[in-house]
Amino acid sequence: MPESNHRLYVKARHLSYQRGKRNTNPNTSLVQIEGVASPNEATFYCGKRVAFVYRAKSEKQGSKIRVIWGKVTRPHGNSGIVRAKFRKNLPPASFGATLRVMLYPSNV
Amino acid sequence: MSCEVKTSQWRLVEVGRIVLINDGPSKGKTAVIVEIIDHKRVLIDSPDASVPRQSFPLAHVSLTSIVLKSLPRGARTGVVAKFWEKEGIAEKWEKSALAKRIASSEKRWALNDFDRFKVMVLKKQRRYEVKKALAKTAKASA
Amino acid sequence: MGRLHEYQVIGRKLPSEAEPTPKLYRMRLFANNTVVAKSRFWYFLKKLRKVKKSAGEIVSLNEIHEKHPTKVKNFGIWIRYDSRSGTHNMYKEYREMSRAEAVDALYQDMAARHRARFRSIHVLKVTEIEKTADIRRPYIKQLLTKNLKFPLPHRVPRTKKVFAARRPSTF
Amino acid sequence: MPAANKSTGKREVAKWYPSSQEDPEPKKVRKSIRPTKLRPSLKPGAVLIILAGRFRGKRVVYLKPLSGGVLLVTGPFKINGVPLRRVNARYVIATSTVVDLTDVNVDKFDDKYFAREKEAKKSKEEKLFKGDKVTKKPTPEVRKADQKEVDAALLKNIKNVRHLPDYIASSFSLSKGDRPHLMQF
Repeated sequence: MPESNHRLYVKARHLSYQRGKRNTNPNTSLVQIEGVASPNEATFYCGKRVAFVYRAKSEKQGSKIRVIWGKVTRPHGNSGIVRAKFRKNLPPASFGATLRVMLYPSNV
Repeated sequence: MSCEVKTSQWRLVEVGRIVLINDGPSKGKTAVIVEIIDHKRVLIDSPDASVPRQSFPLAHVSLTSIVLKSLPRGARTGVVAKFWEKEGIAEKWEKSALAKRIASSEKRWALNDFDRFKVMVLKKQRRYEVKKALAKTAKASA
Repeated sequence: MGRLHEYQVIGRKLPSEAEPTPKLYRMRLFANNTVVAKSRFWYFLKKLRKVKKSAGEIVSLNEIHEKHPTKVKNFGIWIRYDSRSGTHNMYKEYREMSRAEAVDALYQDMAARHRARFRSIHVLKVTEIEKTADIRRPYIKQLLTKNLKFPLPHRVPRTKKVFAARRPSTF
Repeated sequence: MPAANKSTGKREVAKWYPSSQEDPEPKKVRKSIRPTKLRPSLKPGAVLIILAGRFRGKRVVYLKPLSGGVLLVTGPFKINGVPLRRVNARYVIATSTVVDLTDVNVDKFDDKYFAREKEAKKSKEEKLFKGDKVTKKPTPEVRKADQKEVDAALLKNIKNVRHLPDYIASSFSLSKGDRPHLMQF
């Protein structure tokens, strides 16, 4: 098995904040998880932890890599999108960025 | 210049065509076209109650290669059952490439973690054998 | 199932001293539910006779179910339609499994072709056409040819993937 | 509120009249601590996939439940380097593969066994200047012996099943096209 092949999370995309036609609600983010196409499938990921991993300019605790943690709260709509809440709201600059949906807390 | 004009090999919507249902409560089951309602809908039926006799949109259906020839138009469930039995549609369907492919992919999805590992090991072995044979022939031809 | 049902509504004027047994009126209507059916009954009765809801009563109301709901039939429907510029009578044909479904298809068809609303259409008569020779409209005639068969060209396979290595072949 | 004030020297007035009845008994806590109920897929002997931490991705054997949703697992150490260890049930995927646990004695392992030895408290100064010097403690001989004992019995059972040792030695990971929500484990 190659060294790089140890992904234990599912890739996801930060689409947007929860929003109406004119107002956005940055407390909740909309996340599209890879390979999930229905709300029924999305329920598997409810409660799972999500991480937004990014690189910053300055070092903190000896690392330039930082993480914003959050969790999947519930499905959103009918196409398998989920809502997620983060400890600190994701920045708007992360729209389109890849998130990591962890497999824990596990139910299987 | 001459050229040969060939008829297309498209599967046709016709009375007696066996279809695979792709959506709805009877998803994954087979039924037969009993009557054509219009260009987008057909009346389908099956010998048992697995697919109830109903009007069904062609958009949610795949046409299979099997046709129940000589099935009369608008045949009722009993007649359909008789023809189905006589032509051995159930066996024909099971033997068809599409049914086999569906069955194998379903089996693959149902594998557990250990089974997936075993498949990986077997695939590795196959790859090794193929490569060995290939190297042999390459050496012989060189 | 279609959204419309066929109802039989019977109603009359309220009995009075002068008229102890008023005449009964029966109607076959297509409506979403019984409430709409009763409303449509009074709407039509008001137009045809001197009977109002305030001075009348519904005697009975029951749904008429299709006799053979798994048989494909051809229906001829006569309607009266208020367009933007005037009133027209129309005759249309539909190929459906039941009278209610045919009328449902009619409303959809009228909405599509003429942007007609439910309120601007009166269904006058719905009959099943039993003989093929009696069919008038070519769009239904073409479906009755012997050994009808046709292909389904240009079917785009639906995949869950965002990107595909190869262009889908629709042939 | 005209509360009696100490500084003004006035008599302290009780805020409430004493009740005529006896003092009521304090409210009883009616909640009882129930033992954690593990999901049914967690059967002793099951092969688990560890999802987080140092041993993430490793396939290990589940030996027995400890208190509070914690599971006792082992690699076995000989096969994949995971020692006898506690993991939280939520950080684990239970597979349907079950290893035979006959002759494996795990009676002596409980939470106390894994309790950390308390270090002598260092003075503040010591912490400041010598705090970041981490000395790696050698594994106690007792643990090593216990590991060997459990592994020996378990290994025999694992080796009876074809491909099982290799399976446990390999680690789990997701690759392209894998859909954990559709996969069977």
